[in-house]
Amino acid sequence: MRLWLLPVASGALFIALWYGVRVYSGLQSWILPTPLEIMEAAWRERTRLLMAAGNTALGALAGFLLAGSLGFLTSLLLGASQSLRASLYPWLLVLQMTPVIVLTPIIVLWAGPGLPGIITVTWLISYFPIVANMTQGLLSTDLNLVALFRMGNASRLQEILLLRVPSAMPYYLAGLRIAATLAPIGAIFGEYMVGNSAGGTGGLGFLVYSYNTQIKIPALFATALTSCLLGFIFVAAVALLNWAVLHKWHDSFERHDH
Amino acid sequence: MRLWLLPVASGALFIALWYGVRVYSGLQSWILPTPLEIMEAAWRERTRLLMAAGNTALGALAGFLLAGSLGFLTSLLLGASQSLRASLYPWLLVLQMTPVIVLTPIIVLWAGPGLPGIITVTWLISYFPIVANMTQGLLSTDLNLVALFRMGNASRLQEILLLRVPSAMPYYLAGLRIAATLAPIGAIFGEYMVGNSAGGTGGLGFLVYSYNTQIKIPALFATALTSCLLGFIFVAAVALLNWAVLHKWHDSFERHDH
Amino acid sequence: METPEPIVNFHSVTKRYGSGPVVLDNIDLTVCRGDFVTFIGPSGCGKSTVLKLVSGLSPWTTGSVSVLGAVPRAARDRQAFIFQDATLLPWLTTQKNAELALRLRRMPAAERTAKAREMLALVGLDRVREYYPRQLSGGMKMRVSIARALTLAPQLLLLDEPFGALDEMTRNHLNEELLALRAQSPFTAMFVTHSVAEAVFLSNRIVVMAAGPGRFHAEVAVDFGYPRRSVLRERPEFQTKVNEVSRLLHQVEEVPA
Amino acid sequence: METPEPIVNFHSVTKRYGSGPVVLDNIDLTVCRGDFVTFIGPSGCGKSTVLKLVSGLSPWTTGSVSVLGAVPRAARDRQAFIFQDATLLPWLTTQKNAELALRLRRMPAAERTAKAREMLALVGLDRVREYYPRQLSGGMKMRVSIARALTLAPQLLLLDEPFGALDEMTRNHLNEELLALRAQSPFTAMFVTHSVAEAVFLSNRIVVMAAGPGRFHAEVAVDFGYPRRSVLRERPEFQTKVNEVSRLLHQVEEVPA
Amino acid sequence: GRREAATAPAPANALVKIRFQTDWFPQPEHGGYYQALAKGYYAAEGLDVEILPGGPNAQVMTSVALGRADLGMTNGDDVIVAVARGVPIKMVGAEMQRDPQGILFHSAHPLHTLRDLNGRTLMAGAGSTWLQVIKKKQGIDFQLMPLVGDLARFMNNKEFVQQCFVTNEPYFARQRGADVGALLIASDTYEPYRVMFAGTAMLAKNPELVRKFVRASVRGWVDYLNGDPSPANRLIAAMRLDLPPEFLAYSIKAMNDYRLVSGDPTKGEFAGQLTAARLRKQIDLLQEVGVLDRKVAVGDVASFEFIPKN
Ligand SMILES: Nc1ncnc2c1ncn2[C@@H]1O[C@H](COP(=O)(O)OP(=O)(O)OP(=O)(O)O)[C@@H](O)[C@H]1O
Ligand SMILES: Nc1ncnc2c1ncn2[C@@H]1O[C@H](COP(=O)(O)OP(=O)(O)OP(=O)(O)O)[C@@H](O)[C@H]1O
Ligand SMILES: [Mg+2]
Ligand SMILES: [Mg+2]
Repeated sequence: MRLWLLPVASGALFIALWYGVRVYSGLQSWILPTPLEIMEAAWRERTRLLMAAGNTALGALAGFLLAGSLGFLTSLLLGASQSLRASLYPWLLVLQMTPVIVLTPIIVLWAGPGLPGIITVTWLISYFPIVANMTQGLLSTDLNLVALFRMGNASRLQEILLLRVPSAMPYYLAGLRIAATLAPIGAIFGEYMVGNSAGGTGGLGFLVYSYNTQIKIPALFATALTSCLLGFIFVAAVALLNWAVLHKWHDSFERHDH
Repeated sequence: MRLWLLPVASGALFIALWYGVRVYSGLQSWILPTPLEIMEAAWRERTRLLMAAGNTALGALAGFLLAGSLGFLTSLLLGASQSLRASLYPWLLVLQMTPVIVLTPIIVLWAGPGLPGIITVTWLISYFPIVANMTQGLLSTDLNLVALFRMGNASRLQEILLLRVPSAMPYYLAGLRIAATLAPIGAIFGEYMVGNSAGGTGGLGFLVYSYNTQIKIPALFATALTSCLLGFIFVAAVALLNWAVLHKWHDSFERHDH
Repeated sequence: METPEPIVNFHSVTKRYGSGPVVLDNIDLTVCRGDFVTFIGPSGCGKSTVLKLVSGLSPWTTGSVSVLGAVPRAARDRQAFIFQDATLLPWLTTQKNAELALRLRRMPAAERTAKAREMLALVGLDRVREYYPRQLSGGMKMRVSIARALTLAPQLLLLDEPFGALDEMTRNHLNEELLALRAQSPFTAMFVTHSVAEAVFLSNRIVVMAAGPGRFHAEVAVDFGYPRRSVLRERPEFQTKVNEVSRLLHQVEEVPA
Repeated sequence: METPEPIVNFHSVTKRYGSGPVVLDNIDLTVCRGDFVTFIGPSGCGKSTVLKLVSGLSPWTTGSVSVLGAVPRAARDRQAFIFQDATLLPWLTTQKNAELALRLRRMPAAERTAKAREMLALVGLDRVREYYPRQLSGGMKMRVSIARALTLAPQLLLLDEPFGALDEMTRNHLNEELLALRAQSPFTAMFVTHSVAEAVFLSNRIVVMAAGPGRFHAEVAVDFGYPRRSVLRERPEFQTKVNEVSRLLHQVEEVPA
Repeated sequence: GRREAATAPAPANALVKIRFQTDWFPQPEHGGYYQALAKGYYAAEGLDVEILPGGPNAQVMTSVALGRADLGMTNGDDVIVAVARGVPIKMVGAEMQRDPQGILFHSAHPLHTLRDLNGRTLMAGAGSTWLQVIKKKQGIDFQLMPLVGDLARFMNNKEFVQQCFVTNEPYFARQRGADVGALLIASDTYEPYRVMFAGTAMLAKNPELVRKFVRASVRGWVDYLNGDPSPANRLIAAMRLDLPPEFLAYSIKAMNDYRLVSGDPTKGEFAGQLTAARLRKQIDLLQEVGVLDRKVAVGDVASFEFIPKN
C-alpha cells in the first residue's frame, strides 16, 4: 500500500522543486513551462496528442517487438559459439555505433519513409542493449550446471534452450527494460528523422517539430509527457513479464520467508 | 590465434556483400559508397576527421565517465532501499523517456552550449542502461549470501559494498558495455543538438551535419567509420575492465579446466 | 553451581513457509547457557528451520521465540551461524572469505588477518589461502565456512551439518577442536548432524525430531561431562548412548516408499 | 564365470588444474564391469577429481584414461554422474528436475514423467514434486539429484558423496535401494563417500586415497557377495572389514595443525 | 514497379500518373502545387499527380534520381551540388525566384545586412551552402550552432539570431509577443532559386509530361498567390491540423511581399523562370567556395525548355 504513495510523494516534491526553479531562476514558459501550464496544454491539445500517441505507439511497439525478438535470436547465435561471437559481434557494434543520421538515407531507401523507416530506427536504437545483456547472460551460466548438461550428453541446442536461456532471463529482462524506455523515444526520434505526414497526421515526433516551430512550449512538454506515459506502458509490460518469468525461482524476488 | 582471424574473415565477407549490393541494386556512391570510396574520402578528409574525432572523444569520454559513475551511485541508492526505489525510479524513467530535443533549450541554458551541453546529452543517453542493469544486478544477489550478511549483523552499507556490488559486477559491466557504444554516438548527437563552433570546426556531429547537407556521402560514411573506431576504443576499454574484474572468479570466464 | 541461565526459548512455536504446510508443529524448547544441544532427525523434518528461527532469518508463524533475552534478530551480534551450504563469496580468496565475519564487525585488518589465519590452520587449509572458492573441493569449502564462523568467538553458535562433507578423521579432529575452543571461550551450541556418534560425542542434550509435520520426538541427556577426549568414543557407555539415540531415531523414521 | 571386462582404465595418470600443484599423482586403476569401487580419503585428496576425469569433465595432464573402450567424453551416453552438489535448475520443479536427464535423452514426455515419479518415490520425495529447489531442505535437494541420475539406468554410475547430507535411516535405505536397482539392471559404480561403513556395505573394492599429492594408498577387496541385506551390517566380519579400512585411513590421514 | 507509371503510354482519356515529392510536411510554401491539384490544372494537362509529402530527411533528390518519384522540389543550390556529385537530375523550372531562407532576429538587436552577423552566434544548418558563401566570400565571421528546430532559445535571448523561412517562423515569434524581423539571405551576390527538378531518365523519355507538369504547377502558383488560395489551403489544412488559417494567410502574404514566386519584373523575372546567367553565377560562386566536387556546366544542372513563357 504505502509503496504506491512514495512515487506520488516524491512527485509532489519534484513538482514543488520545478516551481521553485521556475520562480527562482526567472525562466520563462518557453524554456521551462510549469506543470500546470503543461497540463493545460495537454488538455487543450488532447485529441491531437492522443492521435499522435497512437501513431507513435504503433511504430514503437513494432520496433520494440522486432528488437526483442531479433535481439533474442541474435544473442542465441552469439552465445552459441565463440567463433560466431568473434565473427559477428564486431559488426553488430559497428551497426550500433554508426550514427542513425548516416543510415537515414539508406533506411528511407530500403525501408521507405514513414512507418517502415520509423520502425527501423526504433529497432536500431533498442536492439543492442538487448543483445549485449542477453549475450552476457548466456555466458554467465553456472558452470556446475553446464557440467551437468555436458554429462547428460546434451546437444548444443539443448544446452542453450534448456539451460542458458532460462538462466539468462534476468539479463534479458533487464535488456528489455532498457529497450522499453528506448522504444518510444526511438519512435519519436525516427519520426523526427524519417517521418512524413502521409495521411495528414503524424506521431509525437511530428508534433515536436510542429510545436517547436510554433513555439508552443507547454504543448511541447505535454508531448514529452505523453511520450513518457507511453513509455510507462512499455515498462509496465516488461515489469509484468519479469514477474511472470522470475518470481517463482529467482533471487531478485525476495521471499519474505526463507 | 585463430579467433583474431574470424572478424577479419567475416569482415571480408561483409565487404564482398557490400560490393554485391552496390552492383546488384544499381545504387550509386551518393547512396551507398563502396568501402574503397569511403577509405578514399577518409584519407582526403583525414585532418578534419582526426580533429573532429578528438573533439568528439572529449565529450564522449566525459559523458561516459559521468554516466558510469553517476549510474553506479544512483543504482546504489536504488538498490539500497525499496522506498528509495519506489520514489526515484519513476522519475528516472521520466528523465530517460523525455526526448532530448525537448530538453535541448534547458540543457543549453544550464549547462551551456558546446562541450558542457554535449557532455550532458552524452550522459543522458548512456546513463540509464547502466542504472537499469546495475539495479537489476544489485537485486539479483544470491539470497543465501544475503542471509550470511544478515547473520553477520552487516550494516546496510556493508551489505551493499561488500556483497551486492561485487555480485552485481557482471550486470554493471554489461551496462557499461552498452554505454560504451552509446557514448560516441551520444556525443555526436549532442554536437548535433547543442554543439557550437567558431565558424565550422567542431566534432564529428558537425561533420555529419555538413557532409550530409553537402551530399558528401563517402565522407559522411568515413565520419561514421571514425565514430565506430572511437566506439571500439571505448568498448575495448570496458572489455579490459570486465576481464580484470571478473576473470578470477566469474563463470562467464570459462575455466578450461574445472 | 549456578542455576543455568536460559538463553533460547521456544514457546508453542509453529512454523509454515508462506501458505505452505506446517513445517514445525508446536515446539517448546529451552536452551541454557553452556548447553550443547544437537538436533537429529530425518531429512526435511525441520532441523535447519529451527536454526533459522533462532537466528531470526525466518519468522515463526505462531508462538514465541526469544534468544539471549531479546527477539532473535537483536541477538545476532552474539551469534554465529554455520550454514548447511558453504556460502562463500566467489570473488574472495579463502583468506578473505575467512576474514569476512570479522570484517563485518569492523575489526582492524591486521588483527582479523591473524585470527582468520589461525582458524584456517585449525581446519587444515593453510596452504590454500590464496585459492578462490571454485578451486576448492567440497569439503574444503565447508571448512572455510567453519573457520569463518569460529573467528567470531560467539556466545551462541548455530551449526547446520558443518561436518557432513568431511572424512571421519578430519571430522573427529574438528569435533575435538570445537570442544577445545568451547573450553577456552565458552559458547552455547545448537547443532544439526546426521551422525549419532558425533551428536553423542559433542552434546549434553540431543533432541530427536520426527517429520511430517516436524516436531520434537524425544530428548536425551548426555551426561559425560566436559572436557571430552577422543578416547570417550571407545568407551562402552558411549556406545550405549549411541544405541539409545539410534533406537529413538528408528522410532521416528518411517522409511519412504 | 566370465573374465571380468575392464571398462575404466587409468594408466600412470597425473592431474594438475591449470598450472597449480599436482592433484593426482601417477594413478593406475582398472575398474571392471560389475565392480562397485569406492574411493575414500581425506578431504581435498582428489576423489572428486578422479570422477571428473572418468566423466571427461576435466582433462588429465599426463598418462591415459579410457572409459567403456573410448575416450571419457565419448562414453557419456552410458554414464550418469551424481555430483557432490545437488546442481538443480532453480527454475524447474522437483518433478521437472528429476526428468531432466531423460529429457536430454529425448525420452517422450509421458514415459519420462512416469520414470521420474518412480525414482522420486524411491527417494521419498513424492509429496514435494511441485516444489522449487529453493523450497527444499538440503537433503531433499540431494535426493532429487540422486533420483535424476537413477532415471537413466546407466552402465557406469559415478556417485560423489550422494548420501552425505542424509540421515542414517534414509541413507541406509537408499544404500539398499541402490543395490536393489543394481541387481535389476546391473551397472558399474564408482563411488565417493566418507562413511567407511557405507563403503563396506556397498562395494566390492575400496580404494583408500592419500593426500598431498593425491594418490592411491591401498585397495581393499570386500568379498561379501551380492545381494547384501541390511543384516550384513550386524555381522562381525562386516565390522572387521570396517576396522581394516579405518586403520588404512588412519595411516594416510595426518591430522592438520 | 513505380517507374512504369510515368513512362507507360497513356490510353486515350486516361490520366498519366505523376509522383511529385516535396521537401517537407505540407505547408503554404508548397501551396502552388496543391492549388494546381485542387483546381484541376494537372488534370487539365492529362496528369494524375500525387503529391508525396516530405518530412525530415525526405531525400527528395535521391527519391527522384532512383525513380521513386518523377519530379521533386528543393533549393536550387542543392541540385547543383548534387549534380556535381553525379546525381542524375536536372532543374526544369523555378518554384521561387529566391529561396525563402532568412535570418530571424529580435528588433532590439537587428540585422540590416549579413555583415551585421559578424561576431554573433548564429543558429543555422551546419554545412549549408550559404554559410560557406558568406564566410568565404564576404569574410563574415560568426559562431555557429546547429539548427535543431526549436525557437525557445531564440525567444529567451534577444541577441540570438537563427536561420528561418521568412514565410514561416516570424509569424509564430510575433504570435508569442516577440518583436522580430527577418532578413532574406538571398542578395545580389547570392541568389539561390527554389526549383522543380526531374530525373534525367524521365527527361529523356518523357519530356512532354515534364513540360505539362511545370506548366500546370506554375499556373497553380500564380493562382495560389493572386487568386483565392482556399482550395489549396483546404488540402494543406487537412494534413496539417496544427496550422492556423492566419498562419497560412501570413505565409502567402510573405511570399507576395518578398515577391518570391513572381520575382522582380523590373529585372525581367517571372514565375517559373530560370536563367542561364544566374545559374552560371551561382555555379561559379559554389565552385569558388569549394563545395563542388567537379566543374559543371549550366546545361548539366538545368534544362530551360520546360519553362513556360511569361
Ligand atoms: N577447479 C579447480 N582449480 C584448481 N584446483 C582445484 C580445482 N578443483 C579442485 N582443485 C584442487 O584439487 C584438489 C582435489 O580436489 P577434489 O575436489 O578432487 O577433492 P576431494 O577429494 O573431492 O575432496 P572433498 O572430500 O573435500 O570433496 C584440492 O586440493 C583442490 O584445491
Ligand atoms: N523456503 C522454503 N519455502 C517453502 N518450504 C520450505 C522452505 N525451506 C524449507 N521448506 C520446507 O520445510 C521443511 C523442513 O526443511 P528444513 O530445511 O528445515 O529441513 P531439514 O530438517 O534441515 O532437512 P535436511 O536434513 O535435509 O537439511 C521441508 O519439508 C522443506 O520442504
Ligand atoms: Mg537442513
Ligand atoms: Mg569432492
